[in-house]
Amino acid sequence: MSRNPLIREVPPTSWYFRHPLYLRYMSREITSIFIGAYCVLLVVGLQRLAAGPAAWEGFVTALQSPASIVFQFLCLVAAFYHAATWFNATQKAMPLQIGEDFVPGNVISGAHYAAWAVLSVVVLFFTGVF
Amino acid sequence: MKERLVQLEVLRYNPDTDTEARFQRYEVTCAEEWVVLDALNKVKADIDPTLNYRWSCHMAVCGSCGMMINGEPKLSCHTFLRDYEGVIRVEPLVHFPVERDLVTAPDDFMEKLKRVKPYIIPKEKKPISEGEYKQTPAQLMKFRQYSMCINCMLCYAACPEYGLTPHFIGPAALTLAHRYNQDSRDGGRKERQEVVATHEGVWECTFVGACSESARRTSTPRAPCSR
Amino acid sequence: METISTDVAIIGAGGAGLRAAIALAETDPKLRIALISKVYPMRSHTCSAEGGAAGVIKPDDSFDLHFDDTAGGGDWLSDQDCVEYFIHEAPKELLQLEHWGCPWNREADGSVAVRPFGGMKKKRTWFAADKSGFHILHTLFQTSLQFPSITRYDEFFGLDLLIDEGRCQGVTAMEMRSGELRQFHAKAVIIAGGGGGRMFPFSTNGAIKTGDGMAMAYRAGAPLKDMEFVQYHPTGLPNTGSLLTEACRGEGGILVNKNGRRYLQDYGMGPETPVGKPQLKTMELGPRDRVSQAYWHELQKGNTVSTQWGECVLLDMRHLGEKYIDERLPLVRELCASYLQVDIVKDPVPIRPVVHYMMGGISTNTKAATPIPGLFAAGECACVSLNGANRLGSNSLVELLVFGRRAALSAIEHIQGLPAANTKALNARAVETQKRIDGLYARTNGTESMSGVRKEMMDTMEKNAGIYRTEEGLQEGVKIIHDLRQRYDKVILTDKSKVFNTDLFQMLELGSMLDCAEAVTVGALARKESRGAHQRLDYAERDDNKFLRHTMAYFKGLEPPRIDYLDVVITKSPPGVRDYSGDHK
Amino acid sequence: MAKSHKPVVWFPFAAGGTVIAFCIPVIVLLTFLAALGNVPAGLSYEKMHAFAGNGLGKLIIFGVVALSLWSSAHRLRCTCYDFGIRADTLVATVLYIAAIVLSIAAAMFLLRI
Repeated sequence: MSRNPLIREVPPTSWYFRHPLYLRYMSREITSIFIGAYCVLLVVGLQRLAAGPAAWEGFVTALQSPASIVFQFLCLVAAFYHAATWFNATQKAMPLQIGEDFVPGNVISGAHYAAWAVLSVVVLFFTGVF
Repeated sequence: MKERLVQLEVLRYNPDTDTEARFQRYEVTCAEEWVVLDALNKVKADIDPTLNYRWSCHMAVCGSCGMMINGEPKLSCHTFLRDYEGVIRVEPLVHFPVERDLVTAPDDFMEKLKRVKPYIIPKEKKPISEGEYKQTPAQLMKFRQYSMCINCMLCYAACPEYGLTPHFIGPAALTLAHRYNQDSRDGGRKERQEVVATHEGVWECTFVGACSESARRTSTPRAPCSR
Repeated sequence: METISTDVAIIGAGGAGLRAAIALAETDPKLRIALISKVYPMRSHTCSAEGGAAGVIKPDDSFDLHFDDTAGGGDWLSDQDCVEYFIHEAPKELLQLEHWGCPWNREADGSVAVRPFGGMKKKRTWFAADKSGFHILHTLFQTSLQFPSITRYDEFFGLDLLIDEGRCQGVTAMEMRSGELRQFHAKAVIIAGGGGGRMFPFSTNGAIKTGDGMAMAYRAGAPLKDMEFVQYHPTGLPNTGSLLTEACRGEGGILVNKNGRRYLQDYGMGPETPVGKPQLKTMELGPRDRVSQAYWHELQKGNTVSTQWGECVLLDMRHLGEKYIDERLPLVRELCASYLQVDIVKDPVPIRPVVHYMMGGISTNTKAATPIPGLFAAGECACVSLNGANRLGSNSLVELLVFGRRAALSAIEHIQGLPAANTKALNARAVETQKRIDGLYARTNGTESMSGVRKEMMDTMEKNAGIYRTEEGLQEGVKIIHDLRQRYDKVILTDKSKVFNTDLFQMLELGSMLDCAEAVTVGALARKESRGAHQRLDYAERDDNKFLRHTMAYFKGLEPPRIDYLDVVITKSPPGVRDYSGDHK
Repeated sequence: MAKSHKPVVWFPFAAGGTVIAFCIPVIVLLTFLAALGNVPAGLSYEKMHAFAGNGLGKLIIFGVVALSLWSSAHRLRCTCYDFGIRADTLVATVLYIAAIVLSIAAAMFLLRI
């Protein structure tokens, strides 16, 4: 029997170098590390808030350490990157059909971006940033 | 017609004689407007009859000639030389066992297509004599784009999840299940869901999006959605 | 050699083969069905059909009109009992496909939509955009997956029929991925192997269309019928030969020469109709043979456009508008854009006629039965004599459904109460096939290159058996093809490996094509008249006295085939004048 | 074929992904401003306490925190797998339990406010 197919293994720890698209995907996945860590920080913040005004003030002061500033900055980048990739993906995950025609993908993403901007501005307004 | 000397670097593997794959370089004069398949055909006719690959329609509809071209899954009959410079590297589709040269074994793919029950499971049976099921153009559009898949398997080669998790049912089969689920004549969604929603099914998709990139020409496989 | 026992073996898993398999499985779930194909079913060439499938469904249409269009379109070489059966079955089969999920285009009210097509008096072509064949094939393939009694043998290359006691009782095939032979013992065999357009250099046909099924039956003693009738499709891409569907014209595209004249009016298809308002059965909606022949005359007159791909005429669809084109002809737009870099919305496309379809094939009767008991055939490889001397566009997708199913029903009838097979005798036949293949591997005295012989065959077919033929040219063609068949025995097999040896498959395919090509040329030389797709410059008229008959070619080994004739069945439509002058008379 | 438990995981994941996309950037922006020393007025103890003291406020905070935790846990799991860590069951167990524990903690803190 001459059949003897060749199995070309996928390298499990370095496959994402094979294609720029995969690298983009992995960079999106990596944002979850920062978002996850930031969520933990949020829970800690809640604990401080529950513990009283002094604890909360201490928490806010602690945020201003250099390490925290770097961390916050990275989280900010990760959060924006995640939001952008998420909105761009939605048009493919949930195509919207009206009558015979499909709503163009960029209209769907555009609507998401617009809603996102409005929500963000509202939050910033109510928190007194402007 | 403008001509050009094209260099192809083709992955060769013959199970009768080789223990591993190797690359072979061919130089062949091609017309500028040709596709990579034309170049391969010229190699086979004039230089090396032992080079093996599949092809048929030469119009990107039969799905036979999927290959990795410079690392991207492509239909070689629809990959134009004019878009390439330098050496063009041609390999068999990744994520499939290689039978020989550029010929892969699609057994797993075929089995997965079958598993999603890709046929109408009628809501209500009606005899032919009663004519057609009415279906408005809007109802048709709901699934038509998912019925365009030519089963060329490029999306499986593009999907890293399929490469890492071979039991993943994959983009084309999911798309096919979706195609029938969305058909107004069909009532088989529940039966299909049993397959699609298993371990191997839709939940393995991590939304890399490479499948859609690979298949822009035909159907658009899609990552799962809640519907 | 491994033996696989089955009830019915089907060779070819395109439209006809799949339809037959489903019909067998539905009619008798206990039957074991072996579906053997040299490609995976989705790769079959049915997928390249674009325009659609004809069946009477709308209230303004009638069976009589479909009958008249088909019989007249075929220049009265169609067997009319066959046409009668076909037109009545056609709508049923198309509805059956609708029930199986085929995404036919729809009217606003949800009923199926129909479009106009060449040579048809009414709009009766069902369509799924311009990928009708693709959708039919995939619908059939996917539907077939629900039947456990269908066992597929994908990528098995059919080799020889097993004939014993005058009955066909199986087939040998090579498992392509191992290079090993299998013998299938079957009570009945259905051949659905498609046509052999690849014997011509410039063809819409996929690489797999090499007439293997035809040649297999022919070598086993079944006659090939009407092989000289080879259809040129008027509108092919001048470089790749890819098909631009007749629907381009059905939807309103026009053909013009280099002077901008709609030249079809000069060849009995006028007077001119308004641009963008196609009228059925005239001008651009004339039949394929006439429209292709008009190109040839324009070429002689020097009215064609010189392009880098040779002499062309122009197909102009600009007036249809972008939206309509994207809705009805998206594939055509894409093909022109990528392979020619022409946007049909903005520019006319250069096109020329290209070999498309073989009206001839394995001789079958209305029951899809060949003269060999137990052997049935359907689809392009068969000549049931529906298409006569010229097939009308959109009849063939229906033909493979109607006669695919018919072949299945006939096979079931045939296998009732059959005596047990003489396994020993069948084995002996299979061993002969093995020897033939071993001989190819062992050949050391090869002197001929395969691509060389193939090229000579193709060039000869184009030059000597093309749109217009002459006595002299055909004599030369017959001689060269005959010569090539002798030389074929000296072709070198370079690749001696077992696994997926496409060098070997191409060699076998070349053999099939040469056998079929000889039947085409010899048949054409003998038919001293002009009818439909067979046009002789030296016998320009149709001759119903001598040639209202089917050509029957019988295989004679390395000698040219023996030619015989069979009367055409005429029931209600005597031969008349083919009139494509519309309502203008 | 075993039914996958993934749908249970996946739907909160999808919802969480959307919540993260819409809400987290602006929240991070607020704490980033605070980190830079420009503490927004809304982050004062009084304002925060008032917001979290309100029933609707509690619900919003809990929704955002819990869904984001869950979604991050699921994505981290996939990320681990994609980086070649094949002990998927262990990774999943640890991450999902962490997300659940933190969500419960968040709920308890909120109830104390």
